[in-house]
Amino acid sequence: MAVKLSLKTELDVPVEVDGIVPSVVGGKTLEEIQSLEVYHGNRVVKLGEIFNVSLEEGEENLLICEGDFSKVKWLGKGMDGGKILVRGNVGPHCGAFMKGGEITVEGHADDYLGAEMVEGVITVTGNAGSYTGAAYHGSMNGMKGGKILLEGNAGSYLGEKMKEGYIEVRGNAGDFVGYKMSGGKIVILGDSGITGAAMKGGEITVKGKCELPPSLKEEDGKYVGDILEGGKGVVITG
Amino acid sequence: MNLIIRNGIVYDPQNGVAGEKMDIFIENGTIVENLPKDAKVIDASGKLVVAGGVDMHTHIAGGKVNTARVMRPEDVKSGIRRNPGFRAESGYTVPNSYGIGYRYARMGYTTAFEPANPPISAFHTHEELDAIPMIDKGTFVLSGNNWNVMEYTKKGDMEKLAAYMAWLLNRTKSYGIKVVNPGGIEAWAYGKNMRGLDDVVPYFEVTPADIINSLVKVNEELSLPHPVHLHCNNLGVPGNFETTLQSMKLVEGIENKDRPVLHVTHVQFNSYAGDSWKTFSSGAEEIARYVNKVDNITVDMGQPVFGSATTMTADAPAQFALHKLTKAKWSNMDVELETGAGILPFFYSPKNPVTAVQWAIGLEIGLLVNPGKVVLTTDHPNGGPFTSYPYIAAMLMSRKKREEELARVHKLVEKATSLPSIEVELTLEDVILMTRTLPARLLNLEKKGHLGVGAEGDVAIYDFNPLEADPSRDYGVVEKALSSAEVTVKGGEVIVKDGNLARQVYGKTYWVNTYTDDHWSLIGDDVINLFRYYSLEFSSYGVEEEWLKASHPVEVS
Amino acid sequence: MRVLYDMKCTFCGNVCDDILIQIDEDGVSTKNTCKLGYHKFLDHPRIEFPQVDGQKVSYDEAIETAAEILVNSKKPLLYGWASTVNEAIAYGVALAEKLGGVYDNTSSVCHAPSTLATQETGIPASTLGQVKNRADLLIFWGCNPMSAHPRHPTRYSVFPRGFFVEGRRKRHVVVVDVRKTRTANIADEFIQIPPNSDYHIITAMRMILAGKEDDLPNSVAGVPAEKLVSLVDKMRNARFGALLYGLGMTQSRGRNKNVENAIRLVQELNSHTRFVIQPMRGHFNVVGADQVPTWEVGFPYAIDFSRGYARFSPGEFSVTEILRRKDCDSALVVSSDPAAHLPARSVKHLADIPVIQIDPHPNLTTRFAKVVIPSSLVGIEAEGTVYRMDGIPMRLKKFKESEYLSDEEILERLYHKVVELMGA
Amino acid sequence: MIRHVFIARFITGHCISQVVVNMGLKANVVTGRSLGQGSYVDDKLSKEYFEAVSICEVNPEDCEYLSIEEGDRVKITTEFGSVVLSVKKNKDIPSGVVFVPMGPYANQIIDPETTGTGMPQFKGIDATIEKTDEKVLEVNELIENVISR
Repeated sequence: MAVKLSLKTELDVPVEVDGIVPSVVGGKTLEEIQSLEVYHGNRVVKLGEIFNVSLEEGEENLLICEGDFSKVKWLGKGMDGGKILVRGNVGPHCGAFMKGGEITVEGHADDYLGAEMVEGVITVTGNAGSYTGAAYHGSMNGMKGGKILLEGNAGSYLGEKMKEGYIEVRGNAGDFVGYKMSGGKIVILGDSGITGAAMKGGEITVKGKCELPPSLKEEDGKYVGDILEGGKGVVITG
Repeated sequence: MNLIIRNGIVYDPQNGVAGEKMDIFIENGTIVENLPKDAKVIDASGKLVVAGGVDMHTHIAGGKVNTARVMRPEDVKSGIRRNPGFRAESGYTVPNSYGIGYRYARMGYTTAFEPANPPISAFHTHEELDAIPMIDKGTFVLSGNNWNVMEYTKKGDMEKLAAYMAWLLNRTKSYGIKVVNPGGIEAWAYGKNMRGLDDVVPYFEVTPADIINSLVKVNEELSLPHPVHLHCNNLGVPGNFETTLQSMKLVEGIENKDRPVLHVTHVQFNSYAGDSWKTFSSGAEEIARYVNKVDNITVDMGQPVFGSATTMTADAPAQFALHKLTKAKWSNMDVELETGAGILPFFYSPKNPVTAVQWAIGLEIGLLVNPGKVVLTTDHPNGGPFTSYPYIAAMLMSRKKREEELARVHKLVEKATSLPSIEVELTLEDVILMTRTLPARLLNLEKKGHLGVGAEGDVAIYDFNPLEADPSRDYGVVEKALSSAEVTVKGGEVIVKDGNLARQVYGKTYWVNTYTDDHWSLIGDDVINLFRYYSLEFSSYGVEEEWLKASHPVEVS
Repeated sequence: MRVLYDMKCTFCGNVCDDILIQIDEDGVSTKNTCKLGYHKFLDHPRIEFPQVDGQKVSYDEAIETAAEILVNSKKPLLYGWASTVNEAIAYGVALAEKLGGVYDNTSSVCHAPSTLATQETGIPASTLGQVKNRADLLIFWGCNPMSAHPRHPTRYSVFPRGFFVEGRRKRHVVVVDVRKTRTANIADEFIQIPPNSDYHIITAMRMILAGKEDDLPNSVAGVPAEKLVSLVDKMRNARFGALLYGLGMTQSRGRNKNVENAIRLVQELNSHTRFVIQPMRGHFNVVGADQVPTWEVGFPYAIDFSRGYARFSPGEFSVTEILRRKDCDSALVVSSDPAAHLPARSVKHLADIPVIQIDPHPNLTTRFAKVVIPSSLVGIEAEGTVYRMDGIPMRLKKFKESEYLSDEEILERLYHKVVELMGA
Repeated sequence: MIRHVFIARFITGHCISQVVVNMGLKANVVTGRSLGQGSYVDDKLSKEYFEAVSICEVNPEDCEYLSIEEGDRVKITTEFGSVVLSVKKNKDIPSGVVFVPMGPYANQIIDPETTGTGMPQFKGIDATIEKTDEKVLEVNELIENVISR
């Protein structure tokens, strides 16, 4: 049985749903799921107070989020398997620290999509905000594995401090793509802003136009650097 | 509230009590001889009862601590605890002010001194000290690179220097004189450092030896309660144990019947032999031998513990050198006419040869120096957080525990230090001495660090029976018990109960008041003159007593 | 007539402490102030009495209404703080923690990118006196102290006689900016750069310092490389240099990365000579508004307490973002005017939620605030502690009696009211 | 050559050359403090504050190009909004750049999205500037407009 959530009413302040992941809701009764706790601003509320919860025919460990979830934060945080399908937009930190499974967003995602994720696949049909696959402030590493696929555009700081894994953006990306990245791959089919700054390793491919800092050095038609970091990162353009 | 702590197993080295079953009476915040009226009884049967811990060197307040918090969100994000009914706490090496107070209280400590107060921003130090609940506090004023100090030293005018220090202690509401890398921080303004005690400070033409000598002299002249608190030159440099020994020898022949005349702090960082990181080894035995031989010097360990640390010190040039070495993020603060600071994160790894040897050197100091002369510290958070004290205590008391640890550290420790062959195991009494009695005696806080009649009602009760548990063998039990006091009593109030916060109190701030108008008539003109070069007006400088939450001046005649 | 010496000015981050104030029957007059400080001490329109929905009420009634609004909110925003004293800020932080709300201060639209940069790489700074006594090279980058901190050049940087630097002639002053500012007019050298080019130009300078100038193109973002080579040479050869930077770096493209790059440049310069970097911070206590929450709860700004402890996330909890996202359901605004200083779309949400304002002066936020609580003027009618731009604590004195409560008193009462309503 | 692309982007895209867009000029807006803004910030409903912040400083050449004189009105439009301001000529502003004092007028054209940093981009904003007959709103009118949006 799949679990389906939809918002009872439009949200005023955001709801934080870390902990509501497929492996937790899977196999539980409707009542059990409804009584799981989430944060609504400074109040701890039951999941069932905010969302209509229903069980539907479908895959085991599938969580369906129906409607505009753009005020729902931390969806799929640290999830370790199963599937989340969002039929609408989703709020910040979706899939952050994810360890496995799949998230599909049929809409737009916000900041910190898949931040510091370790494994798993995130697919977004629309755009994502800033810090996609990036590190949180103070962390040594961003994304450490897995895949993020964006059909639309990415904001700034895409893959900041990325260590391993793969990010593909079909649209454009903002500034500081792969900032301080040390490994992994980023592919951008559209244009990007400042790209490869402070890069230590890994590879970025930009099919459209991109802007490089002067500290990337041209070698055999590629750009290598950041030479100020003694970096061995590669940016491939065109 | 009056209290009776019934049937505890009491250790009180100062009063010669070692493992006696006794009752402790507290009336109006003070330990008394006779059963008080209307007393609440705490049953401490079969449990260790000792005086509240005293930390005489811990970086818990002021600009550099806050800078460390700002630059280390990754640290602040750890150690979160909600504490319903109290304030939240956070951080591992740099907790918030509440976290500092709560953690000391939970560990059975009731007093802590911040050892680095830059005069010009002294009120920031006090604002943070005032924000720390639960414990009594104090701070030492940074003096070893102060222009007035160097100027008077150069002129050999000890009378004026004494007057100036009396004024400075008063203006900054400080408790003692701290000297950090004398002359070296002034040299840092030129990108230089002091490498030997006879190096000459640019412009001021004095040497580190001159500065130490003159400040020790005026410390005695003013009969200050605490010895000069010295962070030696060349901190963190291989071969620096010789500089440390030379610094100690400067006070040969200077005696004070009540206390030592020099306290060399976090001596682990200054006990290195070898001439480079390749030949890095321990100089702890030499240091220990000297300290044990003389009776006018004490030290504290500055013990590193494996894991994350935040290094913060007024020794700005040493911190820049560390930044160059580790490439870690680095903050610096040059403080006009007075001092400086450097802050960077650090990680002590058991697998790293250098940090493993540092760890071993700290323990050598703790084990080889006579327990009456060495205080247990981590130089929090330079060697690691103060919450590691129980771990360190366990290592000092148990060779078996040390052997377990030695099995996981880099093998250079075997070659470069004597730790593996040290058989000494300190007793519980030694550890109580190193964490209560001695630091309280070094601070000359007569009512602290013991449980005799007249002492403050600062008591810690730990849930283990020292007559049954042998720390050498049962180190796990002892470490666990010391980490979380069952009951902590502060000034007669139960602030921790069953290991949990019970009541939020605010302690006093000790400072030394020895300043008189006569002092001002000696130095007033000089001080005012120099204010042309400060960026603030003379009238903006310093801390008024009424600005402190609970001022506790200590008068010195 | 009363003459008061060494009074402190509460306009900008300079916190000049040599102000002379003369009080006679004609009122208050000042000496030693700049134009900004002069205006600060003039009489301005005041919020005359506490109001709820535009109706005059007592302080107690206003505070009670405010407390009820806050306690009934799921995510109250507590914003402002840069123009009040530490003692009031501490109550603000405690209040935010108690309420499970959000604390943010005006640095989030000022020098907060400097904080983000510091989190990444630290910051080698100094007090202003170190600059005054030693700096023979001053670089003002994206800042215009002649208009924003008018006495900075005379008291701390360009003109004063320092112990080791004899005055203006012994200092080389460079201004880097997109426009020729009033500060550029007093400089020895003005380097004009295009808007949004800071990141690349600083990168190029770091390359030059690292001996990699051969890898540079002839010009970087329109600035000839040789000009940058000459600037870096001056920096490397200075005896003691200071890079003083402003919102030109933090508010343009690159924001925190510009600052991080500049800090790295200065860190690297310290292998060659002594160099420090210092943000030119705006409000007289914006530093306190960062420092107080840092020791109280661990972070300087953009802090959410909904989980009962502090969480930091500027993309969610900074004033601009939380309002843009419509994530907060009430706001307490202290000594600030977000309606004037935030992007219009963020202001719109602020106008849509109940707002409590504590301020001496009516401003644009007053136009839609539900509860308006007048406060006394800090440094004139109220005392307290503030931190200068370099973190030096300064104690403000008062020299006038006021019928109004101070920010500290109002917030203390509000805190206790909230505790009373919520229970301990 | 990608490097040329990047340099060219700064030169053509951002400021140096003048690009005509719908009878206006493509320009780059920089907001910031001014002495006037700072002096009257505690008195926001005053005429002086209005006069200090409802202006923009434009290079004389650009004024000539737009056929505007000191005191004329221009409309500045960005992706995020538009605002009408009085013109002050200033030769110290480079051609292609327009300076607007920080405050409610400048904030009509600022993006509230902060790329996750919390800091709006107050400086270096792509905009078009054109001559207009529309009036400059009073501070009150401006804020009412925002509130009632």
